[in-house]
Amino acid sequence: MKAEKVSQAPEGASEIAPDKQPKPKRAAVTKIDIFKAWCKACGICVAFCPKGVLAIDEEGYPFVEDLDSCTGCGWCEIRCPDFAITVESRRKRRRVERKDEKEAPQGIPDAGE
Amino acid sequence: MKAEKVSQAPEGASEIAPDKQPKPKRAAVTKIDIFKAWCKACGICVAFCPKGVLAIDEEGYPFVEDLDSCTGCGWCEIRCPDFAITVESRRKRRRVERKDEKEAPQGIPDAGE
Amino acid sequence: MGERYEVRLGGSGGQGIILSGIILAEALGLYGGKFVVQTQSYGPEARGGASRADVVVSDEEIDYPKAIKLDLLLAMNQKSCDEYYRDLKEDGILVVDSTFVTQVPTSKAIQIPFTKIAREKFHREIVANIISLGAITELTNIISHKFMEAAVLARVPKGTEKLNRDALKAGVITARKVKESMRNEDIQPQEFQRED
Amino acid sequence: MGERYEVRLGGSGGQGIILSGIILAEALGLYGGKFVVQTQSYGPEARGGASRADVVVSDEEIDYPKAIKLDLLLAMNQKSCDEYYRDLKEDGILVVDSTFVTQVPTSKAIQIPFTKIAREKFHREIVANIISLGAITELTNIISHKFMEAAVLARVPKGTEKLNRDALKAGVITARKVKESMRNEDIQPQEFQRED
Amino acid sequence: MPEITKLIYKYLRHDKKFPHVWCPGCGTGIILGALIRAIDRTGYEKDDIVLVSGIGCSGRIPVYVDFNTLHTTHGRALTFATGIKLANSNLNVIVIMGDGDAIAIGGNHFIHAARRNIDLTAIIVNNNVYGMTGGQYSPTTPYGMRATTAVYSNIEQEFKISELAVTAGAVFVGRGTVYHAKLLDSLIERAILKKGFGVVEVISHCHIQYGKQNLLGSAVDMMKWQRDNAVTVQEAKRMKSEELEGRIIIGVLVDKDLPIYQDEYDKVRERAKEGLSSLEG
Amino acid sequence: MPEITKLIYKYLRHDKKFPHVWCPGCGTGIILGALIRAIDRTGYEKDDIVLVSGIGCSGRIPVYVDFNTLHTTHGRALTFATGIKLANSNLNVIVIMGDGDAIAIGGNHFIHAARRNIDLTAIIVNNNVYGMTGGQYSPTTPYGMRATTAVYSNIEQEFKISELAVTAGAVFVGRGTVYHAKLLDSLIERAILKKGFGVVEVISHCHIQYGKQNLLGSAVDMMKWQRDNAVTVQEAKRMKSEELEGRIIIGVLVDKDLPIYQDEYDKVRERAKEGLSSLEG
Amino acid sequence: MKKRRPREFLMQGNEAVVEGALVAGCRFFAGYPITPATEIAEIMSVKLPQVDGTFIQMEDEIASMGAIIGASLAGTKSMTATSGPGFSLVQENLGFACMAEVPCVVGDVMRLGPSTGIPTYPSQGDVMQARWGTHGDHPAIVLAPSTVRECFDLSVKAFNLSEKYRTPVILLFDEVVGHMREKITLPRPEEVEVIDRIRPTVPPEWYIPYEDTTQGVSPMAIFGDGYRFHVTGLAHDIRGFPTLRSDEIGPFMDRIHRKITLGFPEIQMGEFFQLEDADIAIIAYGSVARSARRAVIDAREKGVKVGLLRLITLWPFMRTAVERVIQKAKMLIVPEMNMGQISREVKRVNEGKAKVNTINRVDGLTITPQQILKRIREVS
Amino acid sequence: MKKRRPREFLMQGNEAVVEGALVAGCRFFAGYPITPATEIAEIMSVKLPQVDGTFIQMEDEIASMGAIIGASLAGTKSMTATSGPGFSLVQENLGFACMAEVPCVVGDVMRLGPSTGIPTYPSQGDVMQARWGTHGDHPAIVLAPSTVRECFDLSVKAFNLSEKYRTPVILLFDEVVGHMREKITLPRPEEVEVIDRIRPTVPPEWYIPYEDTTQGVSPMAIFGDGYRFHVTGLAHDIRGFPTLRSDEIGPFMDRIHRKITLGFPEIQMGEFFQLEDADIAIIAYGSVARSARRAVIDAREKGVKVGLLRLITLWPFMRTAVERVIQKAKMLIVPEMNMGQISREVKRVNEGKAKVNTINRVDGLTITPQQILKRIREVS
Ligand SMILES: Cc1ncc(C[n+]2csc(CCOP(=O)(O)OP(=O)(O)O)c2C)c(N)n1
Ligand SMILES: Cc1ncc(C[n+]2csc(CCOP(=O)(O)OP(=O)(O)O)c2C)c(N)n1
Ligand code: SF4
Ligand code: SF4
Ligand code: SF4
Ligand code: SF4
Ligand code: SF4
Ligand code: SF4
Ligand SMILES: [Mg+2]
Ligand SMILES: [Mg+2]
Repeated sequence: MKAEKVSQAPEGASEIAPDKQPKPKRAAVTKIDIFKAWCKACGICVAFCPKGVLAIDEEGYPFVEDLDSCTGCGWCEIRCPDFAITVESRRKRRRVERKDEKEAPQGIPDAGE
Repeated sequence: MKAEKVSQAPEGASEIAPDKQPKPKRAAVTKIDIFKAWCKACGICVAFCPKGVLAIDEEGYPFVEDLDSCTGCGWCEIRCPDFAITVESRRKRRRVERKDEKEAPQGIPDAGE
Repeated sequence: MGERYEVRLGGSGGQGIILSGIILAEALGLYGGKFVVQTQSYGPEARGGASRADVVVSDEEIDYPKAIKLDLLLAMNQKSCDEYYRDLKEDGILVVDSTFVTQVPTSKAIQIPFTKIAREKFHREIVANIISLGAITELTNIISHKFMEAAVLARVPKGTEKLNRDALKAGVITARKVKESMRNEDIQPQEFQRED
Repeated sequence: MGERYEVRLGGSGGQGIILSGIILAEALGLYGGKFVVQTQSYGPEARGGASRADVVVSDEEIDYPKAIKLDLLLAMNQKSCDEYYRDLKEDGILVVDSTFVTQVPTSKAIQIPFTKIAREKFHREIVANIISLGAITELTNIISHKFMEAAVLARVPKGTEKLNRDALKAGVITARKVKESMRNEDIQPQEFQRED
Repeated sequence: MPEITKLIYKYLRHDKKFPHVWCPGCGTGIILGALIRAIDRTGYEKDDIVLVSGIGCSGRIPVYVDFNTLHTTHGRALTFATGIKLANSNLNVIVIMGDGDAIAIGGNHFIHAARRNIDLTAIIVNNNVYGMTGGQYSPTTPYGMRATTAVYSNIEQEFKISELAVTAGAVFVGRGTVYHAKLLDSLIERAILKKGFGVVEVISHCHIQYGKQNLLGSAVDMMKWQRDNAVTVQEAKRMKSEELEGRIIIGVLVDKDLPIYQDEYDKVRERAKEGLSSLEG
Repeated sequence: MPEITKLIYKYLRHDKKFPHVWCPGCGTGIILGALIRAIDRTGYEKDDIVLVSGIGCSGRIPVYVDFNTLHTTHGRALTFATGIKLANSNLNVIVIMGDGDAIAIGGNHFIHAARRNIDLTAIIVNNNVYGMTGGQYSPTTPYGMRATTAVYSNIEQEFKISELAVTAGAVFVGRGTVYHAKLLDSLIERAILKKGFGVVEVISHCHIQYGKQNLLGSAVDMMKWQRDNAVTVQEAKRMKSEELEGRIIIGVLVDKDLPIYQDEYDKVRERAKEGLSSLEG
Repeated sequence: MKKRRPREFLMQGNEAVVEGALVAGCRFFAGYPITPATEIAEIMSVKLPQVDGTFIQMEDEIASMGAIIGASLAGTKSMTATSGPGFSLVQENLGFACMAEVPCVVGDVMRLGPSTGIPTYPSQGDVMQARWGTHGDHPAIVLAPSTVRECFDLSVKAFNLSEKYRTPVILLFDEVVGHMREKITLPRPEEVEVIDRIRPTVPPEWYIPYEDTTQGVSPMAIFGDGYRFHVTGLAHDIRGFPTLRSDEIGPFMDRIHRKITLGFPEIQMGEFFQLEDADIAIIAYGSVARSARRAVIDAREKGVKVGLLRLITLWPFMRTAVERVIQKAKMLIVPEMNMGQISREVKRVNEGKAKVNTINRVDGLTITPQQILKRIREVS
Repeated sequence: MKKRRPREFLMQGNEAVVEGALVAGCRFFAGYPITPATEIAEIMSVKLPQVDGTFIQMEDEIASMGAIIGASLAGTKSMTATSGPGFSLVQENLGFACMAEVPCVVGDVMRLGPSTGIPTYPSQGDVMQARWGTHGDHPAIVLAPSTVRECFDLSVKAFNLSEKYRTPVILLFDEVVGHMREKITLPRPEEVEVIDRIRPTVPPEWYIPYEDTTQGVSPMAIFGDGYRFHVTGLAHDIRGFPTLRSDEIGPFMDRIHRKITLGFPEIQMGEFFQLEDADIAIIAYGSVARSARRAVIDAREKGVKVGLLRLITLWPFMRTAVERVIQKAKMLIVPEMNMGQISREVKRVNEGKAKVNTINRVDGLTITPQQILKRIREVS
């Protein structure tokens, strides 16, 4: 493969390293909804939340255990195969940040834990 | 393509250069047969004989014009698409040479003119 | 059982429904000496497990292979209970896994929490189906306990024989208790001769 | 020509047989106003040229499209002469390219060295087929010279009109000479009405 | 309303078809998410998007999205897509295929679509197995793994889908994983925006059919494997080939410019109208 | 008796089938010659050789040689050959295909046979055109050339057959031309002797269908072109990529060792007999 | 000098098919060369770009069939053409077109089979395949021209029926018809009736792509029109989405057959030649019908009352036409360049009423008028 | 405790097909997964290497069909198995096997079509395709088991007929039969008759691979045997070389059909159930025949004289069996999970003698005994 010649780096590739964001100071900056009718209790959201916000109930479904820790990073949301969990950030600033991402979307983003 | 890594030279590749063999000193060292029933008068044997041994008759068929110049190289024979021309070398030595080729066949042989 | 006896096992993929069907069919056919046909139904393509297995058993050669009117329905989840109950004969037996089936369509339903038992007693949800087979053995007269045990042991992975034997037994015992508590004279299938 | 008139052109690939067939058919059909069908036969697959073109012409709609009994056979090589001669009507006309056809099956054969003429007179072997069309025009009554010329000119590449017109003419003239020398009263097709 | 909820409302046939057909934890759903996010970013109208799929678990994606959707025959999605694109080049045609679909039965269409540089986006859900039919090995099942038709372990060498795409001539080739879901968004977005044949190979997991047979654990476990074994194109460049053994190289492998088929065909039309036919010359 | 006469007597169905069907000067006949010389050198028995072909001008080769010969369907020769080889691995199976046969309709079988490393020899007669059907463009027709289905000139990029074979996993890949007929002998010989999937791409000429449309002259002219444009692998290494534009690189592109499918399958049989089925585990 | 008339041409059958297709509005052709159908692709490759259409040579026939379905879904009338080996390969996707109700036209120029057979020799060996070649139950419309002019007409008709009934239509003719050149007069494009699929006019929210209608044919939106709907080869409900419900599948299957049945009067075309008083009726199609016509004329000259039912539509099989014929004729002759394919259908609908003779030829030669005449003599 | 009997198994139809194939000597399987036939490939992949056979999963069904033809030419009995979509794809190479006379077995486990249809639902929609799916005229042998034991038996039979007649044989059964498990007793391998192709014994110079013989079947050399011959899909002469001569092609075509015709007594298998006195005869096959049998029993209990002709061989169609049935029965019922395929054949050979009723179902559900009973009541 002549990969070297034609390939191009995904920018921000170094972000693959663990999340270095500081724990938010204020509580409950986000609102998390779990839509149980669609959730299939796969556990992905729980396993990959970088902040341990979510936990599994006895039937295997996720629930929000520690909302305060939630950074609104949205990883649970975009890794959910069933569109069953949504995260709404209540801080305007974060929204903007995510907007920014939209402008320069090529990076491999924060890979969680 | 990782051609560099895996490829291998066909030995004797340099032989692609024109024939440097001296014109044979003795006459008629070879016998050339043209089997007209199969020949389709394509002219390939004539065009690529390095010694100009062959010529084209008025119907387009080849004939031996200058047998003496023939080195018995066999190019006419192996480039004939119709198995219509055969060359027999009368010199034992040449036969042996061609035998040798058989032992080490990887070379790109003498490419004629 | 000159006539057909029709059993349906329903549940969701991963509950081992098909395996149950096969074991039941083998118990009846290979050990019980009956004619037996087992069929199953699939989802869109053969992805994941099936949701339903039918076993038709008879003393005579079986022509139509699918269940038409069920003598016994085992529903391992609510969906299959809802969906297949209408296929049950009037005097047919309904057995449900009460771990998941919370709304039963008839008071005559025999409710046993197979999965809960499996979880709590054996710490392996996977044996719920074997427990249910034990219950079926006890609740019907179609198959002897011995044959069922032989059929189970012939199909389960090596090394799990004890676990499965115990699970089967747990099913038998629980069913017996439920039966007694229900004074269930009405769930005996009429035309069936017990095999021995 | 209420009835069919059947022509076959035979030769080897590269001799422009199909083109001749098409031109002849167009001369007869588009200019001569006849009904006309042209068919051809191929070798193993459509590789190289075909060896044979049939043209059937009639005043009525043509049903069976292939030639059955030839009124005219033009053989541009020995093989087609040998092969198709048996399909010629007893009073049919045989025209051969004597450059290649050295053994004719009948003394009535009209022998013209089309290819040689092409080579020597026009230095272009490729026009042998046009020369042969000229000969056909002259030797039969099926088509007028004008129509043939129009048909030829409509099909040949731009810039080669003069060459082809001359070639056609050469064919006509040569054929006329041969005809005369043979006193060929017997090669006139009977039922054909000359178009005008 | 969270962004994703808006997207659900906008793009999913959410009121009829959900929950979807895939197994709990299946990567296909995550890819569907990445796809709608990517499309949203491109700003294309829903009416102008055609989503074409073959047959397989991944082939069910079109059912769920509110575009012009087409679920074709097994292996042939790219041929249908070629017809669509050439018939109406205003449509943005995205093709979703499984590894079996794209590279087993459909391998030939794949390399030819790439060679011709038809302006399509091909997303290949590589879960290393035939999921839909129950876990048979596919051309991307690694040597030594098990499948229902390889119970004694697979003896075939695997195709590297992206590398094949590169050789065949694709102008954009990216590889991602479902774990790296945001990268996926951007790879898909770039492939869609790319003029020419763009390929995104997505390493996904089928824990149900493939994972189970190979004792690879749950969906979560298999996603962890993706996380732990992925290296970026840049990192890969600094690594030795031994180190790369068994790793997944993610990122953009190729991004180059070549004339697309449609533009070339426009020239054909011009020449045709000029009467520059060799037939006449 | 000249050597070639002996070979004619030994290998050709000379008393019935000649002169053969190909056009005067067609490269296919030269390849047939190279093939019998190569086979003769390998020393294999005629009874142990199976010559399989697809459909095309090149596909007619088997008729002329006194081996076990099989003329299959268009594009499928390698699949038949795979069955033959796996059913009886003592047979030496050689497959002849045209460029259309091998790389258009048969492209998928080609890359998969290479990937699996089935112990076959594939000889591809690349004349850049569909000869048999009368001169339509093929996947190896260069951009800009004419064909009966590309009278306004071809707009598709060409496949490089040998490079595709390399990516697909072939263990031996060589390219020759009919002009360099002796090189051809040795490439074919080495491919036959090679354990695994060996490919020889032969640049041939179809002056009748392809040459004529592109004003490339006679068979002789086209062979001169081969002579003048071929560079060896070694020379190519020393040349810049611009210089290589439009040249034919001849010689051995790949020669590596990998376990063949049949040997791997022997292991499967062993494991099967040991009862190492995962079904039971 | 007499001038050639403006719309008079000497034209090959294959060429006339292209002319018909173009007049009918075909603007996309995907194909793969194969004798004896290649000319269709070649001429398309020349002409389509002149009219802003698209020609593409695909990697095989499977791909060609896929591409034309795609093009049709995107709103462009499309066709492919092939011969036996390729016709076998298109079958899977042909079934898709039936199932998803996508209009398109497939030409099959029949050569001698089975398998590679003889590429340059004619046959009528694919008649049953044209009806039954793909798996599962499906309707089929198959038209069989026997003259060059009819190649043009039926090519137009194929597109029209295809559009009207939302179904693939097959143009089935033998090598003789495909390669033969005849003088024909083409109509002016304005004179040709061209039918386009009915497109929905309701707002997108209301659109039901597989709705049942009186005629059984639903309006068809095209991709990009603003109606975003789902198309699948799976059994589907009226909205186009996969279903497992027998109460949805049954009516669907019924509808796709019913729409064709309702169209019989228009779809089924035949020519009744001298049948009014015929004791012997020949039933023939394609090039063989031409020989049959000649045989009828010759036999009538000798006083034998023979007629010809020429089938122009092969499928749906023209039961009523045959029934009409056997009201008078008690002796049928079915000559075919195959081992007996349409003759099976004739026997089926004949129900023992007339005696059915067959003439079958599978040696690469055409059936001649003489051969049919001989049989007429034998049975009369 | 009662022990299970040694050769008694609870087995799926698909599994029994594999067991039969292995006993018949099948040692090569090439396939591609497809519901509901996948189990055949899966079980083959487990069992073949245990007996030194070879399993290979090819890149598609076309390749699978090619590979099994190749393996057979190399002397190994071989098979593939698929369902509708794949069955459409094997057609071209299936025709090659007919033309080149290569023994091999193809299983088609029928699911609901057309197109992708419903992969897990049964149908009998490929009956006509099995006969006519490939282009050109060709003979076909198609066997249709309706029990698991019959899956075993007919799998053996398929190989035997294939070897004996040098022709591909198709095992055609519906999803119900393929997936259903029944208790069956398998015969010991020694008890099973296995037929191998006749190999030439003459010296290689004398060998004529496509020679005509009394039975129309030529001895078949295998590659590597020392008989170096040519095999092609082109029309060929008796030596196997391509020919354009009609006097060679005609006799060849004739022979490959004749060899099957001569084999009718052995190839055509059916079961006559309670037909002696039947006024009403049901003609059925596959899983539907099981419903029909039940309906016959139930109807007889109610005094209606019904019988069942169960077709085991679908093709060549059992004309004589039907003729025998209609000597007594003047009312026929042909229930099929399709729109009417075998019923067309019944009508053809019936020649108007009996009244032919059809029951057709294409909604994914099986035809039940009740449905047939209802029809019996209606017509009796
Ligand atoms: C012609 C044909 N052959 C086989 C099948 C059966 N089939 C359906 S999906 C599939 C493979 C699915 O594998 P993949 O493409 O990797 O998709 P996945 O399910 O893994 O997403 C197969 C073989 C079919 N539908 N059509
Ligand atoms: C399924 C199928 N499609 C098409 C054909 C027609 N066909 C015969 S040979 C050929 C192509 C030949 O080209 P190539 O393989 O390059 O061989 P060449 O004649 O150039 O040697 C084609 C398309 C066929 N025989 N079968
Ligand atoms: S938004 Fe991020 S931090 Fe919050 S729950 Fe989801 S994954 Fe955890
Ligand atoms: S990832 Fe989604 S489906 Fe899985 S447990 Fe979380 S919310 Fe439920
Ligand atoms: S042997 Fe060599 S020198 Fe002699 S005629 Fe042939 S090519 Fe010329
Ligand atoms: S190369 Fe062969 S065929 Fe051509 S002219 Fe010479 S002898 Fe004749
Ligand atoms: S079978 Fe595998 S790929 Fe298919 S839905 Fe389930 S987990 Fe996903
Ligand atoms: S058509 Fe071309 S490839 Fe075929 S024989 Fe003639 S020159 Fe050779
Ligand atoms: Mg997959
Ligand atoms: Mg070629």
